[in-house]
Amino acid sequence: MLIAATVAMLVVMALTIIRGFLGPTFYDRILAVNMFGTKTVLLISLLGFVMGRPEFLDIAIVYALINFISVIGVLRFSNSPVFKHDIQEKDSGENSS
Amino acid sequence: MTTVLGLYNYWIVVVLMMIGLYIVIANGNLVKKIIGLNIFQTSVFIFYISLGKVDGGTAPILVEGVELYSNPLTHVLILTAIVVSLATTALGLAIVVRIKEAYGSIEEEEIQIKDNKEC
Amino acid sequence: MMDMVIGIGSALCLLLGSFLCLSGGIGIIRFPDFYTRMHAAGVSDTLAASMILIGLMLQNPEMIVMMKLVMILLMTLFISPTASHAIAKAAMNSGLQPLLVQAETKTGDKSSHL
Amino acid sequence: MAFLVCVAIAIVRLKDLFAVAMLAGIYGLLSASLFVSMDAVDVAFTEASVGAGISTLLMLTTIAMTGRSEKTSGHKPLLALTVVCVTGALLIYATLDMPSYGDVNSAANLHVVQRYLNDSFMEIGVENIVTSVLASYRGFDTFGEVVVIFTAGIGVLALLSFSRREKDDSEIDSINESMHEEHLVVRIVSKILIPFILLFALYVQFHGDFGPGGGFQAGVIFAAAIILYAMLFGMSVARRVINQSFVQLFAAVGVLLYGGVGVVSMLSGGNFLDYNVLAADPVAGQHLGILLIELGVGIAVAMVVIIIFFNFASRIGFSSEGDKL
Repeated sequence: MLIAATVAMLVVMALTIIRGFLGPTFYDRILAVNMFGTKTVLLISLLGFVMGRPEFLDIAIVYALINFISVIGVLRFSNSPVFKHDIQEKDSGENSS
Repeated sequence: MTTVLGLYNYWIVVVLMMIGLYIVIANGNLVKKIIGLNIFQTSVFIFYISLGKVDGGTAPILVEGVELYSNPLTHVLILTAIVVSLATTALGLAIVVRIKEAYGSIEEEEIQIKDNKEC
Repeated sequence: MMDMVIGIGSALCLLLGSFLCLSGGIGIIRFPDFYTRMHAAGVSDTLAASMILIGLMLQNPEMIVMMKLVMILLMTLFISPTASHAIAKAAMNSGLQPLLVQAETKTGDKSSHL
Repeated sequence: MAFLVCVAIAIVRLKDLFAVAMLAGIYGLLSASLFVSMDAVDVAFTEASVGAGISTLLMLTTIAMTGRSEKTSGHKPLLALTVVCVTGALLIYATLDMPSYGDVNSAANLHVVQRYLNDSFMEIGVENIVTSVLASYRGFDTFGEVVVIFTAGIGVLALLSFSRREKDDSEIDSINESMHEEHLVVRIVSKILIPFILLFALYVQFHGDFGPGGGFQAGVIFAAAIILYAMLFGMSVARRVINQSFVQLFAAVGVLLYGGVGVVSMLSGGNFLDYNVLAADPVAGQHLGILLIELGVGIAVAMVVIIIFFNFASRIGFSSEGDKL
């Protein structure tokens, strides 16, 4: 059962990475990174149980925290003028297409 | 078949290393060069860790009833290397920022053109 | 008897969690615009994560492991909605319109032209 | 594994630097989970906090300052491609001689490692062999690494810290304030989370003897908590809470604590960084020594990362000001 869940996690991670590649806007990419982080947390807790070393859970906690921090950081810096400008350009490009 | 499976990790490492090297050589953008350098570093990390992996072993934290552990020495080397890589990345990025302020660009070619003009 | 019930329960939780995760993953690929993808990711993240973590909790008798799992669960429950909220808000502020609104404004423009 | 290659190739292909930085984040997470699956718990710990967290943030700050899009370069990549391919072919040829993955009898696993695995618990009494090797057997190396990190911190300080104008700060503040009105939910959640993160950093610091963790990781996590605070509440508020000169002082204190332990052990009759003489019982001495130098490492790393981040982030306001002019 654990193995099945691990495989499912890997598949979902692959799907998320695909979204990260394609992601037309960069919010899609941020979303992909965020979801990827959550899935990694789950994957690592599962791996810890599969290998029979539950000490690995510490790493999962770190992941959860770091993931949050990096998402917030991304959003914080995406507010800077350089990005704002680019988003607008991109948006208009998308609308016209 | 066994050789393929046994060497798979090293091949991935080599491919990653090639990609990193390619980015460093072929891209003009300095930030991207630093990212390439990071990829290169990571490939070396993975190489060391896969050297230290032992079949059937577990993480090198002693528990009762387990005999076989992975190699702790490579882990130590890489652990410090990762933190140092953070420091070098930060330093590199700081230099990039200063270059941007001095030249107004972080593209290699534009910087060269400006340098030539000044000479 | 008790063991068997717990085993079945954890297996069920894990399966349900994996299923939700997979559906979320498919959703994030297949949905047409950013906000719907956001929905897929957010919903599957929270529920699937808690399902899998509960499944793991049921499997484990030790106290400290249990504590850590509870901590991870609390953190995901705190963090993932907050992050989703922040992303959605940032996207909205930057002027990214949902697909439906885009379509409406387009048709509106057309009708006014006609 | 194949994931990693895909992400790396995508990084090559994408021109948008912002997307590249995001993918670099994913790449960090991915390599960390790879490390977990290869039993390198401590390494995964470090890579998770460093590769996925801090370095992505630094890249983003840099990109925010230097502009987002990348221009296509004129020169041909063909030469580079050939060089890279030749190198790769040579390396792959070299791997044919390598011991296969997971081999117990490979050269790397035979020499000094057996001694570490068998005797370290007797000599040092620490369950986590990585910690004991890091802090005790290879204490010199680690001291060197800490000094390198400290030097990098000084370098960043030297490159970025000058000409910080106070009046810019107030302007940035007003921008920040207007922005933070919108981030109410995130702010409150972070307020709840930050104490937990700090507590967890301390746990990692002192639990390093028994599980994955130690000074390096704890330092980075601690710094991450403070970075989170600085991002959400504005740079100048954070600078008021965490005094810069205090941070710089403590970065030095961390390194000196490490060196000081070495000197003390030398003065009390042993070699440099020989902890056996620190207490009556050698094992207790080792414990004390490891605890102290891990603390030194933790303090130094945390403070250096904070210095680096603060200097980058306070530069953002400065350079965007410059762009306007």
